Amino acid sequence: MKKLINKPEDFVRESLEGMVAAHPDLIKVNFDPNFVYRADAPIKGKVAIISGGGSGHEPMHTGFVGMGMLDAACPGEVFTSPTPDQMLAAAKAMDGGSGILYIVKNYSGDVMNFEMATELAESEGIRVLNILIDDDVAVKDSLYTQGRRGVGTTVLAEKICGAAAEQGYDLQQIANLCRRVNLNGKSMGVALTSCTVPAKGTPTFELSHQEIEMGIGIHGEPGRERMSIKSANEIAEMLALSIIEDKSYNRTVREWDDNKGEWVDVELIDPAFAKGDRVLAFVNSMGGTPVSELYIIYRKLAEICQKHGLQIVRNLIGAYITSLEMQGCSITLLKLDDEMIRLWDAPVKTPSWRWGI
Amino acid sequence: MKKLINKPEDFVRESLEGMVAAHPDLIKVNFDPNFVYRADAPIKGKVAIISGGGSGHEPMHTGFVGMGMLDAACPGEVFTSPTPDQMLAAAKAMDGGSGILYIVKNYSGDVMNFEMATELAESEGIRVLNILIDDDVAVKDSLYTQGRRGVGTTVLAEKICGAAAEQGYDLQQIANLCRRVNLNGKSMGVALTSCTVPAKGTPTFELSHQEIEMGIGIHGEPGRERMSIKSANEIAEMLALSIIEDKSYNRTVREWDDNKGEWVDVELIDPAFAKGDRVLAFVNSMGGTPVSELYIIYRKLAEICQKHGLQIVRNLIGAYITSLEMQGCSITLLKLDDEMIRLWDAPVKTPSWRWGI
Amino acid sequence: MKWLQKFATTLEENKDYLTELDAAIGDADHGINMVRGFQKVITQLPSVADKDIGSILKTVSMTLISTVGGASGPLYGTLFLRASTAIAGKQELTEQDMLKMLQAGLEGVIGRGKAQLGDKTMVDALAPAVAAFGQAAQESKLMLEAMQKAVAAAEQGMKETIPMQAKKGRASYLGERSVGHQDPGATSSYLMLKSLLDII
Amino acid sequence: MKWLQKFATTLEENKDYLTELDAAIGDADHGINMVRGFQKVITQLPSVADKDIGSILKTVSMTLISTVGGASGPLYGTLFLRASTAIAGKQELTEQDMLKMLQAGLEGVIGRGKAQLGDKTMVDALAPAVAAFGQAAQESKLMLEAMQKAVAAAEQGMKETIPMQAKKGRASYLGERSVGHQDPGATSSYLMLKSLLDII
Ligand SMILES: Nc1ncnc2c1ncn2[C@@H]1O[C@H](COP(=O)(O)OP(=O)(O)O)[C@@H](O)[C@H]1O
Ligand SMILES: Nc1ncnc2c1ncn2[C@@H]1O[C@H](COP(=O)(O)OP(=O)(O)O)[C@@H](O)[C@H]1O
Ligand SMILES: [Mg+2]
Ligand SMILES: [Mg+2]
Ligand SMILES: [Mg+2]
Ligand SMILES: [Mg+2]
Repeated sequence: MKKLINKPEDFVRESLEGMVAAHPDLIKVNFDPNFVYRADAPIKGKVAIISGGGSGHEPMHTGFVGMGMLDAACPGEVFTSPTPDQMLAAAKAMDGGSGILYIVKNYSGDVMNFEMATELAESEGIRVLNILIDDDVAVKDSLYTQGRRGVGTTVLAEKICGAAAEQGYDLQQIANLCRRVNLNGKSMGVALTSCTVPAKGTPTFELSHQEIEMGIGIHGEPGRERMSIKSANEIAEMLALSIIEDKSYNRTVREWDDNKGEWVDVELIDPAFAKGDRVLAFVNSMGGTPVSELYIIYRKLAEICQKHGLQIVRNLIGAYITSLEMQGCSITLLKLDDEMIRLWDAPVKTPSWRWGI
Repeated sequence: MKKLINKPEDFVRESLEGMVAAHPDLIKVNFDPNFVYRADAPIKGKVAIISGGGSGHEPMHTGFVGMGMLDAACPGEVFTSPTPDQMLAAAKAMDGGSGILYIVKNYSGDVMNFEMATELAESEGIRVLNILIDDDVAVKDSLYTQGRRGVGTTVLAEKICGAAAEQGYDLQQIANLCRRVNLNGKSMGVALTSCTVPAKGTPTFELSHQEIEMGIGIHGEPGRERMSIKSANEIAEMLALSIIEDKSYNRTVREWDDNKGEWVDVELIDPAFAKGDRVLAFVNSMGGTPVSELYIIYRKLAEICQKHGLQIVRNLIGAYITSLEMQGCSITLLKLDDEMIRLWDAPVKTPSWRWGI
Repeated sequence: MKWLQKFATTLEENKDYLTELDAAIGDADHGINMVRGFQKVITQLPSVADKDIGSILKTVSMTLISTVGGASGPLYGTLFLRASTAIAGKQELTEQDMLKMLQAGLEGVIGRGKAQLGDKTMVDALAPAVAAFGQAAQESKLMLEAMQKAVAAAEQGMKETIPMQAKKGRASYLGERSVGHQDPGATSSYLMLKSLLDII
Repeated sequence: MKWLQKFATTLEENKDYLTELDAAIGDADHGINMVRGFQKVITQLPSVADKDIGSILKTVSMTLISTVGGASGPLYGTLFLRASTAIAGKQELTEQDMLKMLQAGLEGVIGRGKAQLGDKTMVDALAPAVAAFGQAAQESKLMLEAMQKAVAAAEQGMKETIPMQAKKGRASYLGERSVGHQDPGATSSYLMLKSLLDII
């Protein structure tokens, strides 16, 4: 294993220390339990957006803490969900009296830990809603399983909901918006190489020089299918078509009902993409792929979208949700409406994402 | 070789096509000869800043074309200097009547090609100055050799000079500023892995799992020394101390004298860093290293700077000047003055760098 | 409690094994997660050494919840939480206490994780073990023998996860590709019960 | 001109070899650069086939300057530019013409690149070759023999770059680590002269 680290067990803490040393104007860090939060929080009257998950996906989530995006992020160990005490402590520290939205990626660990945190927060009198992101079309047969994973759409939801919170939306409005972003966003990714978890020290999976792993998640977990290496155009096409041709998707998720004070099952349906849709096209590096290659993917993606009558009105290209140093990319398409576009364009100022200010 | 590309010979062109498809509001591309330029150029009365070099260092330079930074960038083949016809065509297209500054990294190829372009531009009545960037302290014994390479300081010079041009500085002022930035900036880099040039298809050098290459440039060329793997703290220390303890550096460079209309030899001296200096600390990914690791390097760098009495007043952390997918990082320290700080903070809006607008 | 000490050691010994199992169908951290949690547990034990079993298990639960993370953190955390409530105040456990404790723990895992038998999770090791222990207890078997049956059932259940297709947890994303691999969580659950047997 | 055709083929055959030489002390593109340039040259040749040698070399020069890039682009470009001027208008070359042409080309390379003998560059192959040709021409040797001497001197000069420490070009950044490797530019220069000899 060759990485710019000291001891594997210090990876998360030292990375956070470096981060706060670099951006003291934007963020602060609390250790034990770990969470990164806006330097100017809590903000009275503003809904706080909190996310979190395993580390190793940087800049998501810690790099997105700041004005116009997240109020706090709870980093777990590498690829391991953070714990309820982190989420609870962050909620307490960020609460400006208007409640908390937890944005949760759909992994059993994240879901269960955020559920426990939600129950704990509610019992302490903090109003919390939580919305699951489950946008990975590589996962099939969800009816009796864990359902789809949360991947690229998470980044877009955090940007859009963060802007909404900044503009004074209330908790229920933001939760509804977040759910809408999730339902309209779909993603899929491919790995050219594995990544190496620092504590493990060896690659999570082995790929030969001729193989790629199609339909991977963001934790180095194996994908849907291993196949021989393909050209960028073929890869872009496989990813894009899996997304565009994905049928509308039904599943039942648990959401906290803060009127009833209990978990309720909610049935949700993703619409399929249709001709004429305006979309945001997001080409994401898995960490080790340079932007020059992402543009080659984007080139083909733009062509495919046009052929399918999807109008790309916004795009995002870069390393936003990664698997350590893995080579590969993911594509996310999000169907936009006017409100989402307005919120997308709103200013943001975080360690890893800044515009308009 | 596993990359998100189609044919190696189409790498540069397709990447440019994707880039302009993604950012039509910011940039345009001219093919044959290739150059990327600001969508709103030429701007009457504004000095145009043009840079260029081999491809494979993205986002530098093409990703830095736009408001507040470069007017045009000339991309060569991967790791191969662009040609004079590209530079000349870009100069002609960008000339707003106030002249052109070529920012040139000190590699024999870049230098010779930009020299030819300068001569050609002058013969066509365009006023051109050119400033060399030679900031890599890994290169020793420069007196009778090519001198130091141009690396990280290039990025900082492009940002600062771009802001100056935007604010109406004249050509001679900007050239002086660019020279000052170069004299005050020093860099050094390390590779954990090699990169693979698409047209070659195999890694440029072989490093075992236990080895790193210290003092590398940005073209996958071998470095100053191969050594066994080190911790992030040790690496940060080797890089930072090489920079901080570097003595003042003398060399003679050729600059174009546009009064005399000929090349003149100019003697330049880098000052060494001194206690009390205000610096910009730049931790750069070579392409394949994720930002989480860069923060671990930054953490140690901040500690070292403090110990040496250097006050970090600005920083930049991310992948800005890369060697394709190489893992590793470089550190650049730039001694700042008030004018540089003001220009650094000025708004910028390019495909890969945006703030303040 | 010697059991926790023993389990912590066993986890340490099986850290790479559990992680390798997780690498095949998950994200290669199960061994790392469990060891991190139980190392912390070990450091906390002295401060509760004189407490009743329920209190000790409550401390274990809280420690696991706040240090393990991932899926196994809340699951094992809930398991120990419910177990602690089931035997609150006890200083020693009869066979019936043990059964109540195991049942409560299992219910906690199912309540939190919503997994059913056959979903290829730790439930596939835990549920048969609890059933076997219950059966033995009903037949008035003594602790040692009942626990032997439970561990045998857990081992059997753990092995039966190999041909299963995962329906819960990270392995479920693999669909059919999860078939042919033993579930890491079922394995750590088996090791937990085995450690308990070893110190009886 | 058959020479250019021959050289283009030779470069094609030695593309990987030149690139490997450049990988050792440079950036692994010299073969790729040269082949890119001379392939373009080949496609341009038909359009100037009926022109004098000077015009043809001028076209070669312009093509190299705008397609090779790197260090070798301006250097070979300048070499052919100066060579073309030296023999402007000629349809055939005497030994003296050839000498003038080679001398002019060499001067161009030195003027552009500022390299001296011993700096481990193409100059180390070109300069001895031009000198040997000049010597032979002075002794009234015929073209074939003079060129044989030149190529032998180029080969010798090329080999002598191996123990040198680079002072110019990318290899100079390596300092002492550049010792022990043959210079790629000197190698392509030798191949260029060798191709010329082969078609005489
Ligand atoms: N919903 C669930 N119910 C029961 N057990 C589960 C569930 N989800 C996951 N598990 C168990 O957790 C184990 C994985 O734990 P671990 O690797 O520590 O967490 P993660 O999957 O978050 O990385 C699986 O092998 C499985 O036995
Ligand atoms: N200043 C110089 N003068 C003469 N030859 C040079 C000079 N700089 C480089 N060269 C030659 O150019 C060769 C490298 O060419 P090439 O690899 O195509 O360009 P680059 O170094 O830009 O990648 C070297 O082997 C050397 O012979
Ligand atoms: Mg995990
Ligand atoms: Mg080159
Ligand atoms: Mg796991
Ligand atoms: Mg080269």
